[in-house]
Amino acid sequence: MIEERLVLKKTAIEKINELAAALMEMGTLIAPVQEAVGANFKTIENPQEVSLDFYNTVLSPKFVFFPQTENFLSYQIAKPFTNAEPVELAITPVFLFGVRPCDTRSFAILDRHFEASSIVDPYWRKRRENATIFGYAFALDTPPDNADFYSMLGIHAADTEGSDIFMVRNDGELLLKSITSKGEQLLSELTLLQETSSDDENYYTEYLARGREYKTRTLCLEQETAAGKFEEIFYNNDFWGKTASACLSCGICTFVCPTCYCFDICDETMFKKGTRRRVWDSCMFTDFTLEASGHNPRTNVFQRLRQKVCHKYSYSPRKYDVISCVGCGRCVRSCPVNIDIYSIVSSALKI
Amino acid sequence: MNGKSCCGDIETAGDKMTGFHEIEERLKSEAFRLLQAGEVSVVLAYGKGTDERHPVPFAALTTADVENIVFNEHCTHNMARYLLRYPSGTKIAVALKGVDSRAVVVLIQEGKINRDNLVILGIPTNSMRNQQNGQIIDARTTCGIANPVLFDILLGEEVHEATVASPYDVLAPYEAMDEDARWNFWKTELDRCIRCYACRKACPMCYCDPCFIDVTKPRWANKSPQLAGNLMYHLTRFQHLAGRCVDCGECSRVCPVAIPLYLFHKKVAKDCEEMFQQTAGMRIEDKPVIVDFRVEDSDKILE
Amino acid sequence: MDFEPKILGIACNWCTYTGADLAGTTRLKYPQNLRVIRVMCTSRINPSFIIRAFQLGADGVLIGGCHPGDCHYNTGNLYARRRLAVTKKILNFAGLEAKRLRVEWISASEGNKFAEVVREFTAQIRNLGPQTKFKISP
Amino acid sequence: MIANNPYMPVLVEIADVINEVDTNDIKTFRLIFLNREDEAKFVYRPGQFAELSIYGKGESPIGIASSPTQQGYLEFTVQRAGSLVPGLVTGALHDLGAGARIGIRGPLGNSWPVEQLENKNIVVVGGGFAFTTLRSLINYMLDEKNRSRFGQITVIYGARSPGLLLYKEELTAWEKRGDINTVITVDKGNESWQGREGFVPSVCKEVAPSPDNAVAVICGPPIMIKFTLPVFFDLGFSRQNILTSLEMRMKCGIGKCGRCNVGSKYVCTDGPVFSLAELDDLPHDF
Repeated sequence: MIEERLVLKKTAIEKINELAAALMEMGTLIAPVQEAVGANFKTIENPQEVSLDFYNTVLSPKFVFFPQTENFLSYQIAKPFTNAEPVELAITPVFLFGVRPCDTRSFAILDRHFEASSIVDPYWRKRRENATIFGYAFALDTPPDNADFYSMLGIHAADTEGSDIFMVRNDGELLLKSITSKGEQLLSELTLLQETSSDDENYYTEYLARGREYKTRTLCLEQETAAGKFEEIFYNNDFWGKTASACLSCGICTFVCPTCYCFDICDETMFKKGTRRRVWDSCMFTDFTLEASGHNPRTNVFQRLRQKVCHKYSYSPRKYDVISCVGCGRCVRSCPVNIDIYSIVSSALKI
Repeated sequence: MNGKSCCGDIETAGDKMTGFHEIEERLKSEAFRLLQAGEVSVVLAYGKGTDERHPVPFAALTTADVENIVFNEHCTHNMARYLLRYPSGTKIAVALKGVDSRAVVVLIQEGKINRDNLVILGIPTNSMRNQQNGQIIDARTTCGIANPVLFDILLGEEVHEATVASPYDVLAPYEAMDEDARWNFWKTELDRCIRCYACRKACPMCYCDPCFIDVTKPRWANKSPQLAGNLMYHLTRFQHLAGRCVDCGECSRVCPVAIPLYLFHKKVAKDCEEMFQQTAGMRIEDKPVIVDFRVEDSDKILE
Repeated sequence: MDFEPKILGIACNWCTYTGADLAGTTRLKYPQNLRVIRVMCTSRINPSFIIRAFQLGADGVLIGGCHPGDCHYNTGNLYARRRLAVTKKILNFAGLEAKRLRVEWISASEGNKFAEVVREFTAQIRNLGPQTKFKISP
Repeated sequence: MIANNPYMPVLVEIADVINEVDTNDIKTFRLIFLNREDEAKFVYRPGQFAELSIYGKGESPIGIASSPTQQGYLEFTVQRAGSLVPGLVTGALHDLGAGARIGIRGPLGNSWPVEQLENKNIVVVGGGFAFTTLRSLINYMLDEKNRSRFGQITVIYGARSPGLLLYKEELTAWEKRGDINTVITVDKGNESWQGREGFVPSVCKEVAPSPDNAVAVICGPPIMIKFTLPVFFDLGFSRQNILTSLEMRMKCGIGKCGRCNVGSKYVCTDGPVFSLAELDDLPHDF
């Protein structure tokens, strides 16, 4: 069985900087660093910056595969014709280090969207193919943040799905287990890692089992029920009006969300030179659906919030057979007015 | 501190302030009374959130909703933000802390709301806490005014001690910097902006539709979050808020990348006060300084 | 290489622009670093124009209007005075040298003053050196 | 180099610009591919759209007004947007003349379901500027190779005034043909207008097309749709047999950018053509 071939290695926590340095030799390392606002994923320039002492990052790691701006083509405005050239996507191997299980799940959800139907998004795919993901289990000895609800979405605190290598902390040590063959090969190349004993093996297996028992706030949610429920209450303006009465209609929730993917395509010109690029957009913005005719189907705040929630819990299950929310709690933590999507879902289910 | 607190001791002299619990009770009873008597059709206050630390701005429409109203040290949101959501003519009761009331004063000055349609439930307090970091919100990040400047019903005793002498003290190190150092500071700060526009959406004074930054003709700034566009957005926003910003600090509290916008707003407010001898949002008879002039304004202000 | 400042002039139609004309017709010499945009009144000047000018590479911005009290529209320049004062403070707090923005009241008959101001301002900007902070590199 | 990048436009040249209306804000652009390979790849069906792009301004999704039976060129009829929202692309396009080059990305979206329409009687109802992809469908059906595949064709087309009717020469040609019943109406005529006056819904009532083995294809401004649909329900058309084309703000056109999301559908890939029955299943959010 494949199971037998999987590799488990380890390193001391104080030596992750050496691991970071080794990865930087092999490609681009993107890992959590502590900033004034909290932890965030950054392209590492100094291996000392890497820190695994965080709960979760403020911004989600989706930007690694879906950057806030992605250049499509560049052009030079000229007479008689403006010429355009595609912008090449410079590709180096990327190591995405320290991703929490809910976020690794988000990549799989976005895969379904960006690689859906007959049209594959080439930028997403190229960036995905070039990345090796180091998943990182949540700490099980401390209680989860109040905002999190990944248990509701069937994600465990030590869920290995979506990782190439999965990391578990054991006191002063970090265990690294290969999940895919890509991860396995990388682990064998990283010679600075130590071999593990059967105790480590047992600890790892037990940690995964304990991770299944570890619960954030949760409720029983069937994908089908949720999708049906939100279809049913779509026209319940009373509910949506109340839900959105505090919403400011800013874009934070969608920008920090690991599964929000809406974007705009803009031509940005300066001194006759320009770039056509895609830029994150948000369904919470007023002009998101403003048509050239002046018609805007979503002029009210509640319509936009409804779109966001229904998109995640109803439209996505219907289209891609998956709820596009991972319960990472980022939108709840970042919301200026403390709107809680978990409460919206739970009160919707009670209607 | 005779009210209930969920975050340990308060280091300011807040003990003379009416307790949060008491204010909450009075807020509830006033809301109930106003709604029952039909004096207002909505009460804007705070409601229960995920936990005590995360209350939600809440609109009570019926007496049954009143049960949900809370007030504690984390109810930092500026409820003036929500006033313009209701059709003009709606009778609204709104819970306002000191600085929030200044925002309402500006909105009245600008003819956006009618004083006659408002019942202001004033809340004197100097012990609010930032939800993100738990710190006391005082004159270091806001104007620090504890007592509402405009109210119909006061829900507690007026508070008279200030923790920091002037709301502009915090500017000193930045004003002392030379231009290059200040540019480097703001460049680093504004470079982080991801243009989620939470600052303008949380701002009680930002009500333009469409906002200048969303306009496509002329396109003032690119949509992608690069320094040039961020600079255009923020500097123009500071200009648009000059003489109107009441220094409630909400823009900085909501920023997901922690840009200290309040510093800039404070600086502009301070300059406006010095140049035009008027503080924003103190008296409804005033006119915001930027839409006003005096023939005897000195040309010195241009130097 | 010698630094030749690029200066944007924004002149009000009724006073400063006519003053500039007068400076031209009376053959007064002033530096060629100024490029003038005519607006109907100084109160037409959106502060974003000034930020934009610096972003597009202006080393200095010179704004000229009627003397207070002489505005063709009675009060336009009085509003503009307050507004531009704030703009100047904002630019300066952001880290731009305050001297790079100058507002002058120059009437239609003050061709001499116009030439003098342009000379003085150009020299001042030349001393300050190129404006690189706001400028967007192409 | 990304091969077959769906975000990359190909170049076309404007061969001709036809001013369609007397208000000068609707023009038809005839486009010719600069590259033969691009042309060979651009295989489309009536009802599809494409993203026209002008570098420096952006992209705009526009319905294809020509029919695939018309070889060698593409036609797009474009209204200059700008009364409420400044139309950057359409404005720039209107300023271009023959010889200019623009980019095109497509064909995109589904199409009028021509296989489904075979052997059926077709009632085409159009109002104002929304006639473009209907014209594509009509010309497709009228092509001599295709005409026998369809039953009776009835076209009811209305505009606010005679000067606002699109494709005037073609309309005249259709009126002369025996294999298509063309009914043209204007809300208000002028001195030289000899034809019919009246709103589209009431004209539909007069013409009273039979619902037997028939499909109605309706496109027009929302107000026209609102009053025309009841007429067709009264005539006995079922919701499955009424087709329309949705308008929604779009950017990518390939189901990625999320902008045109309505319910579980993306208007750009699952639409823009929907039957009323399909629209009933979607939340009314468009």
